[in-house]
Amino acid sequence: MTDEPRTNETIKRTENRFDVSSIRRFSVPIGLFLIVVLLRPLVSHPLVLGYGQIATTMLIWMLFVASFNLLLGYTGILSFGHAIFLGAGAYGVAIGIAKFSAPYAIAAPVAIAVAGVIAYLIARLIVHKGEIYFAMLTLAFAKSVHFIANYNPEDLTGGAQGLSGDTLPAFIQTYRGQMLVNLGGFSVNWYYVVGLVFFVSMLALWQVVRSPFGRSLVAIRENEELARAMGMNTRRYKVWAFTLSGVFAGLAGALIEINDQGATLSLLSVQTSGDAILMTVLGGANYFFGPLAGVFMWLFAEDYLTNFETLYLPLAEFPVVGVELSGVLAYWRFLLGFLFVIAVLVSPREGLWGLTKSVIESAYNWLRSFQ
Amino acid sequence: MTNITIDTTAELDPRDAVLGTVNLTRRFGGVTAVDEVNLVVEPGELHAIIGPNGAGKTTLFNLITHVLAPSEGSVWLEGRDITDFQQERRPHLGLARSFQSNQLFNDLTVIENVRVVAQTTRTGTFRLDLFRDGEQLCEDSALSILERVNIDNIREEKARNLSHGDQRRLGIAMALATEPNVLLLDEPTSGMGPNETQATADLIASLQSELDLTVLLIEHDMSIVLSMSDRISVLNQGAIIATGSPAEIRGNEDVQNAYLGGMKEEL
Amino acid sequence: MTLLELRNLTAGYETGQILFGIDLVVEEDEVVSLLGRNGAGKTTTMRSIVGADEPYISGGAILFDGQNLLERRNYEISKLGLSFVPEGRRCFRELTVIENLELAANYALNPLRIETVLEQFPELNEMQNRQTKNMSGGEQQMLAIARSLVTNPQMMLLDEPCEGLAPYIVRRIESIIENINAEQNVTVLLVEQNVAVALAVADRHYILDEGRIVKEVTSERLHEDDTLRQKYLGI
Amino acid sequence: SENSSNSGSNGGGSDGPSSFTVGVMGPLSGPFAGWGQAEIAGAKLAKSDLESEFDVSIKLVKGDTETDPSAGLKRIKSLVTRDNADFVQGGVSSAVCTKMGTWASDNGVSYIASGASDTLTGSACKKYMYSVYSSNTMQVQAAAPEMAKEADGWYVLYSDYTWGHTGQEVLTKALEENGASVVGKDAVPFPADDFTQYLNNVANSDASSVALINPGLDARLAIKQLMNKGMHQDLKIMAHQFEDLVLWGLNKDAAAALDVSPMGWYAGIEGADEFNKRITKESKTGPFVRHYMGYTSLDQHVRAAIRAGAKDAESIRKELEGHEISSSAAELQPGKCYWRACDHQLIQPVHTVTGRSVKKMQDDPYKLWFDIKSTTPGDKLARDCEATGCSF
Amino acid sequence: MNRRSLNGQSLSGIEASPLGVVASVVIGGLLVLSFVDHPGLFVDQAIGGLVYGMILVLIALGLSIILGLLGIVNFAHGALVMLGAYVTFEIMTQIGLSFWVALVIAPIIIGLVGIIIERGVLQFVYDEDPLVGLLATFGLSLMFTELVRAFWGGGPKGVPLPQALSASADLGVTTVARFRLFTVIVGALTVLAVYLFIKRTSFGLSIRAGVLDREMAEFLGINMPIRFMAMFFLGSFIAGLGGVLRGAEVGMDLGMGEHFIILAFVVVAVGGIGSLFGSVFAGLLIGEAQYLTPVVLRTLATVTGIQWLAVPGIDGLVPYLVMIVVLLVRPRGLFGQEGFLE
Ligand SMILES: Nc1ncnc2c1ncn2[C@@H]1O[C@H](COP(=O)(O)OP(=O)(O)OP(=O)(O)O)[C@@H](O)[C@H]1O
Ligand SMILES: Nc1ncnc2c1ncn2[C@@H]1O[C@H](COP(=O)(O)OP(=O)(O)OP(=O)(O)O)[C@@H](O)[C@H]1O
Ligand SMILES: [Mg+2]
Ligand SMILES: [Mg+2]
Repeated sequence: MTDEPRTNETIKRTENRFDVSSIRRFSVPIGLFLIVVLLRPLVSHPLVLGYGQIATTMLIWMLFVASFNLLLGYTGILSFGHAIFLGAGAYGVAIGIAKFSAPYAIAAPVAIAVAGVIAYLIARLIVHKGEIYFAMLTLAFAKSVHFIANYNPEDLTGGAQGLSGDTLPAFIQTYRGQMLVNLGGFSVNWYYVVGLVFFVSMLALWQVVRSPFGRSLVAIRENEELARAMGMNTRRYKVWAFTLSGVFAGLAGALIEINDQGATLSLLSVQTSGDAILMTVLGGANYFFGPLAGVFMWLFAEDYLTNFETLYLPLAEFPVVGVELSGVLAYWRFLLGFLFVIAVLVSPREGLWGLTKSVIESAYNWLRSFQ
Repeated sequence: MTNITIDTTAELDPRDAVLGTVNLTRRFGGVTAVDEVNLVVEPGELHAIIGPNGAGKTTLFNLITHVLAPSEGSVWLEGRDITDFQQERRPHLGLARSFQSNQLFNDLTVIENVRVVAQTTRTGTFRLDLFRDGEQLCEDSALSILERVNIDNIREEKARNLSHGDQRRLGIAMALATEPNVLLLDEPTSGMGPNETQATADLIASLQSELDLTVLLIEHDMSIVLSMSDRISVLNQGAIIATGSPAEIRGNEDVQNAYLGGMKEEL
Repeated sequence: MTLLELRNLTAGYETGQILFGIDLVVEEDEVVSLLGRNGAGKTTTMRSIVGADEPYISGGAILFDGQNLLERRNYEISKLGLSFVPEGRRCFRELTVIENLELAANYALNPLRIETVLEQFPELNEMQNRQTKNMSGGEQQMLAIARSLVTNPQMMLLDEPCEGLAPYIVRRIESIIENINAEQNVTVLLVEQNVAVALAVADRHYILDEGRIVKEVTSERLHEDDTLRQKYLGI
Repeated sequence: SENSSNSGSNGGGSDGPSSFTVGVMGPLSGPFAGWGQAEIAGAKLAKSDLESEFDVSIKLVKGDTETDPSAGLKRIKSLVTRDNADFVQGGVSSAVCTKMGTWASDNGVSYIASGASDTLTGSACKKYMYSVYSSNTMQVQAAAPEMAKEADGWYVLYSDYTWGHTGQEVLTKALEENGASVVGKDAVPFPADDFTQYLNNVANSDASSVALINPGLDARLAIKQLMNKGMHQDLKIMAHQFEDLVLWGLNKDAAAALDVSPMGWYAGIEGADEFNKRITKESKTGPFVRHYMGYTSLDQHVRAAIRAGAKDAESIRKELEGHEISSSAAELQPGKCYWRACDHQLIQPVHTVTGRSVKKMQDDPYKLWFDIKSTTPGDKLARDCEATGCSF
Repeated sequence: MNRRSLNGQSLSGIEASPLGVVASVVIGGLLVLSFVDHPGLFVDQAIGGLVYGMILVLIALGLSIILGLLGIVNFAHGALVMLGAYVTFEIMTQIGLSFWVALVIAPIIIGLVGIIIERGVLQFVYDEDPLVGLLATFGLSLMFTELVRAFWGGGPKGVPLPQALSASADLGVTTVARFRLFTVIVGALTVLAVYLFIKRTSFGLSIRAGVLDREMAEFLGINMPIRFMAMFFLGSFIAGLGGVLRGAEVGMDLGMGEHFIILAFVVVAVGGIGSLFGSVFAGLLIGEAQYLTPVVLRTLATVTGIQWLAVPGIDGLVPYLVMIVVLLVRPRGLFGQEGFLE
């Protein structure tokens, strides 16, 4: 080992990173703030999606999927049962309001706590199982919970119908899709309430990720055996990661209950968990913002494609090849599937967020090369 | 500094040693990889373990650190029976190891690798430590360890992109980050060039003198073993066939036959 | 006759360029070693030759027996008589010793009999049906070498073959290399940190530093020239 | 904001509103796409009829509910807020309909559902939600006498799902009232992938007949497997909510094996011929009940708004409640059809059909594979208002 | 997750724990009790469960090969099954060839489709996390479903059974649909063929090696790309075969692939990933459990008088309950190996 640096290049690269990282310290809060402020105007623009309601749904899903990514991206464990916690949050609130006439301020914390407890118990039981088998076990639990909700014990869950009537808290007012939250006299748009909750809880998630606890999770993801050998009680770390992630998912569920005006059985379905996984991978599990990008892209594409024909497309006026565009609408899922395949081919490891980042970075470098 | 015995019975009772094993045995089906090993490691010594390939050296380490559970026997650390302690408890008791094949957190940078390990031993086997900044905590001690091992210039590289030799050094750095009293090193210099090998040897020596570290070392590089060790144990087919000072081991017939294939000039 | 030739080879990874114009020649029947400190680019050079997934080759040419290797897929290269023992053993963990060897023999042009090779490694002979993941590091290393020998190649590329081997086995490997070179005319390109081994078996040495060949010397020169050894190899 | 421009009541003038934007919803992709497409085809037909009868322009905007309540909710929100749909119709399962109906009612949007669950007009009924199709109870009540004629002991297989549960309960009661009995029943997961074990149960019971309270594709699976086992020869078969589209994917002999099936609407109804021909031109499939639903919903919604001179949910409700259909849609059903005020059910006749022999099945110009056995007026079938459990 | 090979199957790991003994005695007792209570039904269900289990095995087999050998979570497997069924429809009703022709040709066509998928998409994700493959194949399955709808329409379809296989077969104790028996035979033969192919040929060895370390296998001169392609052909071929058989039995619709896909994953997991034998065993086990659990519960309910024991619709949950029990007791499935895909 010699004292001189191996190459000057590595040193330079390192210094550069240090510079950037000091700016980056606040990039996450700033980014989250920008998302809340810009998302709704963006999707409301006629050239984008043309209506704002979907922005609320997007934020809630972003929170849900980000909570999931605490498991997949940061701890490296795959759960096919994350819907359980979303469902626990939503059903908890809906049952509280509809069956026990509880105020939201009580129903929601209880529901979130229930989600956390379920998560903790499941994790205690199975978290040490091998990755795939763990995933399959979570699937089995999800199926069981779904079965119970469908079974409608004591008429609590409403069976396949879910809970739909009388499930809105009293402070919500809604007319033709405009949802307002009435708080002691003045009312706020529901979007901004969700935005606030989203902002605060995403910050909390971010802090979890960058705390010593979060760093340990990453180490466990990278090499669990080594982490154990280096002194981490990996099992307990995983249990708590699972619990925390369940709590945040429960919170998302408590929001969805209002947004969807009740709880539906489909929230508990395997498809919900599956969507969370796929959104994460699509967006890039390696990044904090990856899941958010995945949710945005997914919901955006879904909505954009289902409304294909209502867009003004000059082609439709000259049906040269006789392709009727309204026919395309019917096949929007084909295009959605195609989008996934393309995303995988273009950026398999980094997801859409990674892709965006590298595109921006190279554009930046390209611009700088002119100076 | 030590009483030398050629046979396997040490003067000191293993139960009282810094690190000791009593009749430690591990079988894999029909193979007995470690066979009734009674090892005594004394405070502050550098104890080398040599032996042919497949002698059971790595398995012995795995038993001491509970990566594998022993079939029989017990492991003692500073007077405590730690046989049944889970492996994650050991670093907190001051027992750390490096691995023969590179085991790293591959997608983390060099400094992150070290930092996360340092954090762990400072906060306990588990701590729901949510409110501090995990990217700052232990940054300084991680840096100083990297400097010691002389890989601080590549601290921002991903572990997976290091060359083989650098990966080995990172492995040592991580073991050091646990602030061990007893350090187990499994062929630390294999894959290192002569320069780096010497530097690693120097590092171990200086750590030992500065931190009062006890080191148990597996090594095939005889020049290092002979020049550095206080004592050497020779393992063959799972059993310790000799323990003694470098000079004694050098003169031992059995060792010659078992390990060096009768090639005297090696020693 | 020149068997392997690297002309102005440049290569690197996504993170940056590593090799800056490597020129290297191995004549038929020669044993040549590639020396250099950790991270100098030895492995990168070897992997470039056999067409590994990484590094990416950005320029230059690699000729083997008159053929341009850059135009070949990696699985075609062994058919040309080139056998590679990579760094880090790379035995198939779940397969047994025999399966590992059979596999290599199955896809070689004119393989040796597995028994003949195992004769040189009695250690392995005893554990024919053990899965590789249950073998010690040194045992795996022996298997990696045996797996290459069984293919009976025209040329061997060995990346740190003696890593983790006990001294007496290192001796054995040395004599094996010398034997196959002398008796079967196998050409060898060797990367070895154990300079003693390199000095013992190789005729010529290339010294690599920071991705460049900085010196090409014969064994005698290297023996004599202390400053050279000191400067690049640290001994 | 972006959505309040022409929503709600912009009518009220003496001429009333002259343009309508109507959300037509249903599964437009995936396995059930055929259902949704048929509703759209029906609505399109109604649109052209209305536009030629009145001086109005109607814009249909489509929403894909898939088979998922959440998806339905997403789409109805976008149809109302982005596309400014004045009112909405369609849907597929009762879960989807309930979800959308709840949202619509809470948000002051009128919605005509096309589901058959009793809950839609019962416990889950909503102020601005209407059910255009005869409910489970109505259908079962119509079928029970015919079933009792066919056999005494019935084995009931029902979907483990709200719709199946209620259907099964009503059927059991109705059969008993008609002097037959249920000798066994099994809940079948929904959707089902295999019926053999339930068929084994049937075979090992005293039943001489089997009732399938399973929606479309599941019932088809059941019949197929039943026939493969050769059980159809000894058993009477009743299938509920068996949409023709499903049957057309079966072999004709499977359709022929069907002894009793209640149908809220069937192309073989007298007077539907003109409609059938037009549908056959408009749609890729032959006419079936989903076309009827799409047509009737749009017809009724728009006419109510024209009558009211306004498009808001409250005005429409006043017009619809108690209204008896007299438009061209009335020709699609023999007998009285009206919107009952107490539960928003469209009271209408229910038919029971039986499979024709394979030779007699008609394929051209559209498919008719059944004979109507009976037609029962809706008033005789619907639950009493008090029994529905509905209150607005 | 890393990918390993397909071998080493033994039950040696199962030890007789006291709890296990008690559990087996209880289960055995319940089975006997149910048998005594309704012998006819019990036999019907026992044989029915076996048959159903074998069908599960057939559907899971292709999935198991592609997951176990290539490490790809092939979500499009269900779509391939569906495609196989629709191709059968095309061959039989549109072209007018017989079922037997379809039985041979349709799987080959689906196998070729598999090759297209592999070359076009999956070859680029071998070295990635299996979830990336999941996303890609999920996208593909959406595309296939819509393609099928574009070609054949959204309504369900059906084909007539061949004369020889329609109606039921009398097995003495019970009757089973003849076509189902035929499916079982084809399934068993396929499993056997695949087993021999993978375990007994050098081709199989090379695949196993390639999955463990693709690059190293290539250094040894093994053309891995073509082998992966061949395996994908095989997996898709079997999916197509499942499609033909299922489609002919109950007809085809756009949802038919989805029905089975998750269940197939359950079978693979219960059996232990990478173990062919495990998949077979698990398929049969789940089939039996699904068919017998309701019988047992009903017996129990009548015997004890506790009516709620006979939970309606429980059989839909049974595979998952079986999985929970098996995986809690044996963390790697019945015959899975240590380290495999963990
Ligand atoms: N899981 C296992 N199953 C069967 N045999 C094993 C297992 N693990 C190790 N062995 C055998 O036990 C013996 C000791 O192995 P060990 O790894 O301890 O050797 P070692 O002394 O470290 O050798 P080396 O110097 O080559 O690293 C070897 O023969 C090895 O093959
Ligand atoms: N996959 C990779 N991605 C990025 N950089 C890499 C990668 N592999 C190696 N490097 C870098 O390339 C340089 C040369 O590495 P290489 O492995 O060729 O060295 P080496 O001479 O074989 O060293 P050693 O003796 O330690 O094995 C090192 O600086 C290393 O960090
Ligand atoms: Mg070792
Ligand atoms: Mg190297």
